[in-house]
Amino acid sequence: MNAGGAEIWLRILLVAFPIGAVAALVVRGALGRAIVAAAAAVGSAAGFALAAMVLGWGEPVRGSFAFPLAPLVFRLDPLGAFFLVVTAIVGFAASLYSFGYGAGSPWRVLRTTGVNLNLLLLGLSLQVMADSPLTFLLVWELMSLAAYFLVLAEPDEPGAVNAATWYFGVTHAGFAALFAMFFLWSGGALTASFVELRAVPLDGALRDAVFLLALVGFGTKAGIIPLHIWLPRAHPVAPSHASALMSGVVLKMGVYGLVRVTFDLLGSGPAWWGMLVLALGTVSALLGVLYALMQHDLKRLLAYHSIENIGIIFMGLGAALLFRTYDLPLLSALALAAALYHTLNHACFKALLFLGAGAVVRATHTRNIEELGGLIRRMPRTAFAFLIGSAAISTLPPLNGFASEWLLFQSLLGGARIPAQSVAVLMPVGVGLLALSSGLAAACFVKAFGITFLAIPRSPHAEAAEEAPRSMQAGMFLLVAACVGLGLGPAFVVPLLGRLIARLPGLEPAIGLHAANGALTGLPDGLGQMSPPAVALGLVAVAVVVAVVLRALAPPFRLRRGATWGCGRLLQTPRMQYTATSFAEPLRRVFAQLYRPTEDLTVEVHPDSEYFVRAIRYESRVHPWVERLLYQPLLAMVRGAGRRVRQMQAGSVHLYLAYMCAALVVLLFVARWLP
Amino acid sequence: MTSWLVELGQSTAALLMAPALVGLIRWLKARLQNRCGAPIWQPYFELHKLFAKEAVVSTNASWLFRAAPYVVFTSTVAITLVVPLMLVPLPFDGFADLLVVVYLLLLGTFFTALAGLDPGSPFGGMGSSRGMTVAALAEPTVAVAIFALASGAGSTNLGHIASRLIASPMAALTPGHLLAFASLFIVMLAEAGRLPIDNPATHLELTMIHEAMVLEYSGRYLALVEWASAVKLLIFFCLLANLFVPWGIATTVSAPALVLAAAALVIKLGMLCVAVAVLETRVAKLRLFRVPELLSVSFVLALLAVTSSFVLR
Amino acid sequence: MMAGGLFSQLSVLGSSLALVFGLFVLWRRSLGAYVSAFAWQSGVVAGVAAMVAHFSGDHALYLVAALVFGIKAIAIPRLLTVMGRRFGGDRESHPYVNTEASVLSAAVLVLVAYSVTRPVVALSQLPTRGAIPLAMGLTFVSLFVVISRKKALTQIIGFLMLENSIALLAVLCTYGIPLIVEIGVFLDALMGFLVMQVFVYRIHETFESLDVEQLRHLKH
Amino acid sequence: MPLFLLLGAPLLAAVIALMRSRYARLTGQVSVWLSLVPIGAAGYLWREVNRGAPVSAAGDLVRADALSVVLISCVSIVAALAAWLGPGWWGREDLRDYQIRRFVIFSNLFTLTMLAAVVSNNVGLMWVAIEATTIVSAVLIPLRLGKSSVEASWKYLLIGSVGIALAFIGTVLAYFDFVQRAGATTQALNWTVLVTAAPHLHPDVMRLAFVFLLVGYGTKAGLAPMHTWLPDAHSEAPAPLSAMMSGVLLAVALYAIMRWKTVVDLALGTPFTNRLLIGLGLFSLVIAAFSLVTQRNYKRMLAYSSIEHTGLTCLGLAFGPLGVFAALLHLVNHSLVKSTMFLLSGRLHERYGTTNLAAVTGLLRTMPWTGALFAAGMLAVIGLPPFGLFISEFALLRAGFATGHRLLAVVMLALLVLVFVSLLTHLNRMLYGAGVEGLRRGEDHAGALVPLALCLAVIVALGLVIPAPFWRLLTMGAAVVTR
Repeated sequence: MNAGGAEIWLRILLVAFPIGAVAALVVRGALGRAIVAAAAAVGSAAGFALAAMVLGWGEPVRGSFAFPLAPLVFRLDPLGAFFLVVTAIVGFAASLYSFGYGAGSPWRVLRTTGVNLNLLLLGLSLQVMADSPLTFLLVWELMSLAAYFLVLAEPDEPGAVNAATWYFGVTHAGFAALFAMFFLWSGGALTASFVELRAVPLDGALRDAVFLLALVGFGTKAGIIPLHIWLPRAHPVAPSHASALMSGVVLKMGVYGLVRVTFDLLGSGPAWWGMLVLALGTVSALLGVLYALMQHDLKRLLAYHSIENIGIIFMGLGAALLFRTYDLPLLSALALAAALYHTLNHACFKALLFLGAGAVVRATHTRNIEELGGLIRRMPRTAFAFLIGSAAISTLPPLNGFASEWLLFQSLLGGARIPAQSVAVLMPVGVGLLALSSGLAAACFVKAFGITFLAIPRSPHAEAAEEAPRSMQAGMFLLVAACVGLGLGPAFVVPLLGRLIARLPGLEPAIGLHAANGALTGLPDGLGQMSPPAVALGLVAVAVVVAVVLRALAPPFRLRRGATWGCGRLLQTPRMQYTATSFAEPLRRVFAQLYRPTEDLTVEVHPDSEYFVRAIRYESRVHPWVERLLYQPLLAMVRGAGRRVRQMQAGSVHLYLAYMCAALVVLLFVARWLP
Repeated sequence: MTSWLVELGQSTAALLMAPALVGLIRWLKARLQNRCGAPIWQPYFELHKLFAKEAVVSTNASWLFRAAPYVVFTSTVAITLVVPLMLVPLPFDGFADLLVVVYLLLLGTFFTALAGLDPGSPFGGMGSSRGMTVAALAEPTVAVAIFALASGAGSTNLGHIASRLIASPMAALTPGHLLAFASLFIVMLAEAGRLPIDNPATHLELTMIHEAMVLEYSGRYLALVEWASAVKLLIFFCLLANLFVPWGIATTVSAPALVLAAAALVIKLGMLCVAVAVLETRVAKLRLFRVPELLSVSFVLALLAVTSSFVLR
Repeated sequence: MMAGGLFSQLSVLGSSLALVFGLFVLWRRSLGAYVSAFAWQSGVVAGVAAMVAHFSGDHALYLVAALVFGIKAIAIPRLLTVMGRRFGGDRESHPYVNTEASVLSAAVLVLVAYSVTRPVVALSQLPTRGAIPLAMGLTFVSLFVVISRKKALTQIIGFLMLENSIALLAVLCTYGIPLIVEIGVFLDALMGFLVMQVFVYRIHETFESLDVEQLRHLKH
Repeated sequence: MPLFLLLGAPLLAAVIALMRSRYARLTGQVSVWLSLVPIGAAGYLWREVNRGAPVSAAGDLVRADALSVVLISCVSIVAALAAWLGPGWWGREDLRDYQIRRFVIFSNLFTLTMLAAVVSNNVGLMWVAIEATTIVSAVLIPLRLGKSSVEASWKYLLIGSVGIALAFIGTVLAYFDFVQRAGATTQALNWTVLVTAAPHLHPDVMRLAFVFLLVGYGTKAGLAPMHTWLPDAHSEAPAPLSAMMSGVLLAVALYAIMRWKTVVDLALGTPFTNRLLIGLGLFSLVIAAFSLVTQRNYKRMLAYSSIEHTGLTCLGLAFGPLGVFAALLHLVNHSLVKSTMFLLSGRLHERYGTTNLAAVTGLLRTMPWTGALFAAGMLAVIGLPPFGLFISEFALLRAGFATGHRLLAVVMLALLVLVFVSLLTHLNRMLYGAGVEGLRRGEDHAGALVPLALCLAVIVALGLVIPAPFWRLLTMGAAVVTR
């Protein structure tokens, strides 16, 4: 290890997580939880310090360990450090949260969760440092393994095992794709570091193959549609702080990988690369939020929103690739910065939302929001945190979600500068769909927050709910602070991103991504400017003025509590309230073409006349048709092949001997004209 | 320094002028329907009455229900600080651009919708559901219209857009510009809750959107909400007026220029009021599930606007 | 030279006889016939070995001939007839391939053997080389027997014929492989036969028949 | 001397069991202790060979070079494991004394034959030994007499014997070629002599010979389409025996193929053998992968996975020096893990009384430790880190890419994913769930698990670091094959 200062932090990081893992195995009870949480927190903090040093001082930190086949090589450069920051923030919050969350859950669950939480954090921290294919793939698989066991932490949960299997299967397929990618690239050589890959000359077809394999491999990890199938299954069943990590950080490793490979190592490519990524991103963003709207399972809803936000990030990456192809480095840098910034922001607010959802689930023992309601009075702090998270993910200023999407809008608006008009006209479509998805996200979170926290409890569970313990609140409010801070401070973050992007080949002009006196500028040469702090300040100022004026001029304020009016209804019961389903109904109708819902309506009429209806039963289900069209046929095909192959083993020894002789004769003749 | 004063002055003026706009439209509609109609100042009387009345709040409602009106009012009023009314460029221009304006409006809608859900009345839920649907479906049009404006003017800041147009007035007549105007006009109808999307006058349970969301409000809360929606209408009018036909708007802080600008603004707003009033008397309210069709039309218009601006470049 | 000519003719004659006894199994049905055919075949193989020993002057081969004769022509047929008396009842009534087809395919197999062994014949300078394809043919034919016949005992006989053919091949190609290996091979053959015999009894007591056709419960 | 210890110990154990018709348990324990002797001998040989000199005795009739030592270590360790968990040590209520005795005798003979196969320098005797393995193991399969076990053993015996007979034809042809070149000598079938003469051998005949040898030994190694006996035999045999068969018998057969590959390569260059090996290896991989998709029997599942790994090893042998090294590493890993898995599956069978996958649920509840080890072993089998098989499969595929078999390597990756998914699905179905009604919970004689846990620990260790001497041994072994 070089760079004395950073070395210590790295050592702490490498020691703390394993300690936590071991402690989880041996120490029971509150003490055990405390040690595990503390170890995870310390490790994350160390990670943050390390990343901060590398980001500040730009010099990569190196290290290597002996290993079979080739030494494991680690190297933390600013790009990796940025993702290490993401890991550290969410990891720290999640580990604080885990202390209170674990109280009352059985020892087996605690053990699995504790061990794998620490291992996952370790894996995530090492992933962004891995500097050779072997290292990268090894850590990748270990990380997936830890996440797999986190999904399996409560195997008796319905669907948990199935979800875990899906998760690991798809992830492993992605691993295979990455394996093929790296070794097609290096021609089978165990390259000592990624930098060597950069030097390898690739001809067109092979480069395209490498790019596509990278897209598939990292896409499965990031969960872009249509490779998302595991995500809405796996994330809900994991313990909530684990879901927060998986949704907030693990997905981002896909983003990291894609940035590392396509921007750092592979170099500029044809235009269709960018368009493909942009298209995938757009589709994921839109379908993700549309399916989220249809969910009643709070955590499932959040999982689908992860797909949406990953889609937004991929839109940024795609735009960046396009701009780089058309040699618009500054715009490319802007789009990339937007994507990276959104990565960080999404990590914060999505983790916050998952932690909040976890608090709700822990208090009410149900994930179905149709059974919730009125929690804002019973768990006010959680409600506030969740509200902030919802506002952030709905891209409301002055929170962080808005800041990054603003940058993305700006870069897409810059798409007007693309010389090829046929490509340029795609940009406004992207802009429109991005806006649509953000609007739908707002609608979805009005539903999520409103039905869960507002109005009257819809079930005894919700009535019996209690506020989450302090440690969990601490975890949540840390992230609230992060959301607000990142929302107000893009002027501080963007130049940082500019510096680290400027280190990528061909994007040196990114150093020009500056932010003049607190105002966030789309580009040095115009294209819009805004200042989140100023906006926030303006809002506060106006609020103060309004308050003062009202106090001064308006007549004294009188308030009376009464029953809900509701156009003069007398009695109010929970069943009269709007449900999540009815809330989403208009949008379900509007987008029926996309949902392809399955509907069946049965009307039971009076025997005498069909005008007297006795009962009407209406059932409608929205099943993601991507699965119907893609995965079910695939599975059916494989199963069929399996059955056909098993026919070979028909049981007759004569047949078997016949196989042998056939093989013999065939090989004898093959051997004749084989060189 | 004086420009700062102008800035604050004009937004205060806007704040005070907004109810009159609503009153004017009502009066015009009444005249068009051969009624004598209430005076233009009626909305002020209503606001005064509401401020004086005591507020009744549902026992189910939480702090959010009571905070929402202030949030909505504040965010809406804050917008007036950057909307060009009489003078460009404004000192606040650099702080917020068109996107900020749009998303601040979304912030208002977001909280209104939450407030609609809070008392637990079915009408509130219905209203917020529909309100969010319309708002979400309006977003893409707005964004693409902004794209058209920005790619024309090279910036998303309102001041720049306006001053660019002033620099080359004929650019206001390019097809892209006109198409964008049309699309944004439709969006205005949707966002400000005018016919044919929503009927501000109705309290017929099954047709209302915005009114359903704020059904449970009374007293000062209702006053703030109503006022905020009036200001919202004004903001949209100003955007339509001064981003697309910024003729007559003052570019220098001088008394004659400002007077001229004020006059121009009043004229433009008046024309828009007439347009809205005529429209609202001519068309009937759309069924809720026809609204998306209208909005998709506006989206297509906006896309055409952009593409034409590409083709013509 | 005369002796060489006679030698090669005798070897060809011997191996073709062995092949004929192999084909014999294809069109007879009763176990007894099979056993005698096998016994005769083993006798012929022993004879060929002895002849090669005589002409080549490699006296180790006399021992091999004696072993073949003792074990394969006398001992094993004895045991087989004992079993035959016990299970003689079930004949090879319905083989997978009927007699005509069997004989035809046997002919084809012999042709295949000719084409396969071409390089060997081409390389060899021994007077016995003309017989090598016949031995290989016998190999294929006995494989065919093992594949196409249903009864466990028939399969055993097919397997024993396979070993005969290999012994014949070894003798004809190389005048016998090193003695120690030869002995090991014989031990294996004997043990293998004994174990197979044990299994025949087991099959009979668990399945009440020697029809291997029934042994198809293990699938997939 | 060590070579004689190696062969003597199992022989002695067998003889003792043969002599003492009573006290079967005692003889079992004796054989357990005696099974440690070959391990020691293997260690000694290892040290000798790493010094650089192959050990030979009895007039160069038995000889141990690096390649042999790799196999010797595997065989002796797995044999010891099998003896430890065999019926001799932990008394089984369900086994009669004569059965225990038979097991002790024949399992030791089995070990003996396998060891003999890998130390005999004479390819003829190697053939004899491998043929003998078929016979002795076939006797042992129907230890508990039953329809299916008899059926399995008959198929195994017949197919195995016929196949191995073909291998003998190959041997004869090679010998014939040699004789044509160098005249008849008793040393002719000695591998060392063959190798020195190999470059002058006649290509066409060697092609012919290698095809016979490949089909013959491939039958024993379980290469498709000659694999058909393997799932039956491995699933019907008593657990310790299936452990030995799946763990090392396949490896021994592959060893024979490797030996002959060396000779043939010297005669006519590597491409020929490589193409044949790739063909059979890939076919085995395909068959195994798709057979695993809808498998209903967990012992057959393990058996098919053995076929899969044999196929992988076979492909590795075709991937040049890198590949051969990886193949040897994979061979060792697979021997350890697969024997462990079969021994564990024996415990499952004891408890659940069935080999039906669907009937086994809630394993982690029913037998926590066995379940945990089974899970770990299965994760190792599907090639996850930190287990050794991750490294060896990594090296294998990497060698594939390095030797320019890009498409092939990609196909292999796809098939491995298929195997991964199917095995994971089956494993999860077994591990979790409510468990079977009225089934006793907890472990009986958990001490038996210690060596298995040790075995898995070794595999993990091999996944994290390959000790220098082991590395050296493997490199030398690879050098033997690719000289």
